[in-house]
Amino acid sequence: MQQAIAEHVPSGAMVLLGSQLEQMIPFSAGHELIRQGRRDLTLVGPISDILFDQMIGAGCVSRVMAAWVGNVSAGLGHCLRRAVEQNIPRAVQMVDYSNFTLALGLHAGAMGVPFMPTYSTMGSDLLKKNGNLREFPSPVNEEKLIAVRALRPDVAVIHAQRADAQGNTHLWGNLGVAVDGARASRKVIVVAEEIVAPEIISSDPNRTLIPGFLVSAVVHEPWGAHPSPVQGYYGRDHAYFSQYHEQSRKLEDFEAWLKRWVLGVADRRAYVEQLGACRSESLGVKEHAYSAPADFGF
Amino acid sequence: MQQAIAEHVPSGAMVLLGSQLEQMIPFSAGHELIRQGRRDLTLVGPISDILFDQMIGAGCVSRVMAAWVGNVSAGLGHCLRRAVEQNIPRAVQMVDYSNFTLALGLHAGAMGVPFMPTYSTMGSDLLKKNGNLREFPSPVNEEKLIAVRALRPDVAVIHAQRADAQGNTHLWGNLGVAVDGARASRKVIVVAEEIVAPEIISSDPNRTLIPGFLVSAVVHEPWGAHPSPVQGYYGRDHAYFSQYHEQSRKLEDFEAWLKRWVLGVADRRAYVEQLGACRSESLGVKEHAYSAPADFGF
Amino acid sequence: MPARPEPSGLGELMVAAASREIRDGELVFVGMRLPMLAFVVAKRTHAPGAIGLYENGIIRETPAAELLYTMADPPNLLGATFCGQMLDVMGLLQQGRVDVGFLGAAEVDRFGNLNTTWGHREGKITRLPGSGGACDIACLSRRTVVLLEHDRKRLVERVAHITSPGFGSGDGWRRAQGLPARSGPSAVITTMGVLRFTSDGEAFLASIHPGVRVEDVLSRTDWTLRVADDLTETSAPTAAELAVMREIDPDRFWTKQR
Amino acid sequence: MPARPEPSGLGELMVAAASREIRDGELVFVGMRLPMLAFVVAKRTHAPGAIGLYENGIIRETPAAELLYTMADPPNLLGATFCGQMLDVMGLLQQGRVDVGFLGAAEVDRFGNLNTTWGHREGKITRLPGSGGACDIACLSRRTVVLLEHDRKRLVERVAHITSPGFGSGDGWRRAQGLPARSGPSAVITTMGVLRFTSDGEAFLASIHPGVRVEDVLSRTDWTLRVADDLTETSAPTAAELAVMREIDPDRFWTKQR
Repeated sequence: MQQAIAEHVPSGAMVLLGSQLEQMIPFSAGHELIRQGRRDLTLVGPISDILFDQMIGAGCVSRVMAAWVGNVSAGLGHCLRRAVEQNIPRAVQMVDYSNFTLALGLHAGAMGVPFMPTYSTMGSDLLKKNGNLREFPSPVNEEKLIAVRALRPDVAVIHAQRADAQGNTHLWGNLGVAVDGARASRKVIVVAEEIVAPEIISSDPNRTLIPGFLVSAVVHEPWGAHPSPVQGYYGRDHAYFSQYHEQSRKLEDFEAWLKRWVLGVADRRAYVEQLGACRSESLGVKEHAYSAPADFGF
Repeated sequence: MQQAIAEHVPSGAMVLLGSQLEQMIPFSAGHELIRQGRRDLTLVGPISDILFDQMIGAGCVSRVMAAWVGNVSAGLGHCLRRAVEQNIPRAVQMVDYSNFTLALGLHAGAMGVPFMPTYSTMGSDLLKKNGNLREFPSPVNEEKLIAVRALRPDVAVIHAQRADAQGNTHLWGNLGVAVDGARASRKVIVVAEEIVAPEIISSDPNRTLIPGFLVSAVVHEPWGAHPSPVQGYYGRDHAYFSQYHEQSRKLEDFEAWLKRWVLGVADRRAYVEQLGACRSESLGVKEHAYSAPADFGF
Repeated sequence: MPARPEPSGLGELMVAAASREIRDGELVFVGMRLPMLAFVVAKRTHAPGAIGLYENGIIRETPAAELLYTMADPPNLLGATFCGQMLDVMGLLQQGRVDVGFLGAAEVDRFGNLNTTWGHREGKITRLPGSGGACDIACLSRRTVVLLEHDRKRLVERVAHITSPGFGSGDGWRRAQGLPARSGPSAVITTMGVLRFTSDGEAFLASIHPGVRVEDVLSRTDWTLRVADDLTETSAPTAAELAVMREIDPDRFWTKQR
Repeated sequence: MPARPEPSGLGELMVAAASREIRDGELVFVGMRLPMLAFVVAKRTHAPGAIGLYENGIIRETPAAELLYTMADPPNLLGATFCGQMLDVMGLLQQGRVDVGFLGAAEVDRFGNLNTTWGHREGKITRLPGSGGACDIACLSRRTVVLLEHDRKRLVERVAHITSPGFGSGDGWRRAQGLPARSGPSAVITTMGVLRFTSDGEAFLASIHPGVRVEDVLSRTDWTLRVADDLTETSAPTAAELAVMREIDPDRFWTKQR
């Protein structure tokens, strides 16, 4: 992970994180960005369940292009509020989207066109304030529509269940904006719970959502998404989200939290050790539920 | 099948067939439309590997909206030529698309917007002659783009490997325009090789490409796609396509072919019996190749 | 399932009221938080045929077996009918197929416009989480149901920022913006009652919760709230509704909050 | 692999020439018919790192193990890297990621424009199958390679109908239409030779097949075809290239046709 982040994500980069919403959030990548002291990042994502809040609190971020930033089960993001309301630790510019319009921006990028049309955001102040949303007359009828400008992040970090060494990636569960996000981005870092043989991937080509030729780096990082869930690998650590909510309310508490869980740990392995065996055991899969096979034979 | 076609596909309807290109072409549905004597159909599909040619030859069709109509492994479609060049058995209007622009028309329909933007067909005579392709200025930059008008077929007939009784459908292999085609259409008829328990479908929700609430009828029709292939069920009957090419060259030969393989058989079961056990055996799966499981447990 | 259910709390009353906004067989765009529980209650009581769409890309015909803290919790994926991309479900929404969508809000105004982006406290601007899918649902679903706490700071004459459009400034406004004909706010379920909307898009008090007085509702609303001539009392959760809530959420994670 | 391969036919020569238009590591949009075989030859000889995209939604890093009559034949799905929707691969094409695309044609003209829609025979209009993905590939891939029979009726001064745009009427035409800067015809492989294009978009004879005379090429071309000063002879298929073709297509289904 250190190497992938060092090579592919410079300060000032536009980075897509959290493409699968509350599932498979690449916390380990975000924490490595904090440890490597990145600055002036533009964070892109539909919703962010505390990772953006942590990176904002750590001072890595100068701009956020998102639909929702906070703590999904607990509420507000305290670091976001401090940054936007009091410029602590630094000012952050908010470019407010809705989930759909953010997804359409990435879809336009993935399809190689300058925009996508929609009816959403009409009459809202998102439309008034976000320069990447613009009203225009439909070229095929009398309606007016909203053009969502294409988004092309510099890097997308996608957490997935499994990938092969070339980066051909199997992803399942709710996909959010991961597929378009990977294609729209100039580089893709895949963080996988498991690295598998190419034969596993090609045994089910319909589950390959990111072809390897789009991928710049593949990182094998078990538990890399904790405290968010990875279907089939571990559940959501609800208590961790509530604890973060309390421990980020005051600035000094957040700084202590950051030292304890990010700056004070060398890498994900150390993080998982600190989490403790019984915590990770309690989050592990209790009952497997395997997909019915599909036959690709002839 | 008789009932589904009788209830949902009247003469004059706009019907999407062959959404997965050379895989899983719903021949049994097309042949039932011929037997029930439909007229003035508008056929929609990216490419058609002899099914459109057969329906045109049978006189069911007044308009074709497609990118390619013929016989993929053998060449031209003789019935298409007779219809367009000599109005035999009747005139057919051709609305020429490219594969991409047809797919974008269905995508616009599926997304609920009046058009989709593209750079394709610029400078081509498809753009000049197809009224559903129109140049317009990009609302977000100085470029010009092509607007592909949304397509909303009355009915999509989709052949699939398996579905449950509610029409929740598992589809794998190359998907072509099946997903957008089903969503863009007002009604969907699913023709499945197997009807399975809902638990099979929900064991792998990522393979559900058509949710049941979009489906008007589910038809259990083994071998319903012959002579086209169904991955995991049977292969492509190359000889059948070559034979059709020869037997449709002359009008009287085509009429004999039509009587033998369509009008002269009551339903798909009778068709398969006529095909013969050794033919179907030779097309059956010789070596199964099952997908690696995905764990949806927690 | 307790024989004599303990008296229901306000949260349970709101969840029950929300679940009744779902009709059997409808396509429901299920929002974050309380609505996730309301959908399960509806599915397991009066609306077994309802289908749930989640903005992260999930479609469910069966309710999740366990409490959901977020819509991407593993129990919401296991046994789902469909898992795919956000655009898959947003496309169905934009096609006009979704009957009802649920939203939370920090502020709602006289015409049902919602603000979840910029708040204010002691004259200072405060930052809220933002739209999420709320703006999309408010624009594109046929009916929209909002849940929030009843308080002068939250039920305001005019929201400072329209995150999710309601009826704007009243009659005809949505069409003038270009929004779909069949769309707009249907109900606002607060901690004191249920507001509905007149044909000209203004909110009025349609029912009050048991034990709440109309004058208290009016005094805790920032504008002169109209009251229905046929004002009713919000009916309390049934034993069946409570049984589902307490089975799924025994610790009252969602229903205790208010 | 035969020790002494029998002399190669014209079809084999064209497939070999087509395969050499693929460079190692490139993204290749593989068209119907002969190009499917050319891709396999390239993969198994000089371009093991090439990746094949198929308009029906398939992406392959490994060549199919058996002869393909169509790109959706079961052997092309088994062991594929990716199977998805047409828009998945067309989106990658429109992004400008595809290095080279292969096309067949009924007619090609002086500026590399293709017609596969409307033909003419004895003065009568004839209907051809149409574009398929050809127009998209011709518009959007960086280089385009065309294969067809060499004949005055097929290599015409000006195609009657532009199904797939080449360089239109010459220099600057593609940009004026709005087509991507880095795109356009790269080679036309016929039964007599290989045509390439000048910077102003006009075709010229770059190489002739063994045993073919230049005057015959010119007499069977409908316009005054320019000839390269450094005209070369198309190099015959290597033993390795022939071995792959004859292993995959022992009955010469594709290579016998011409």
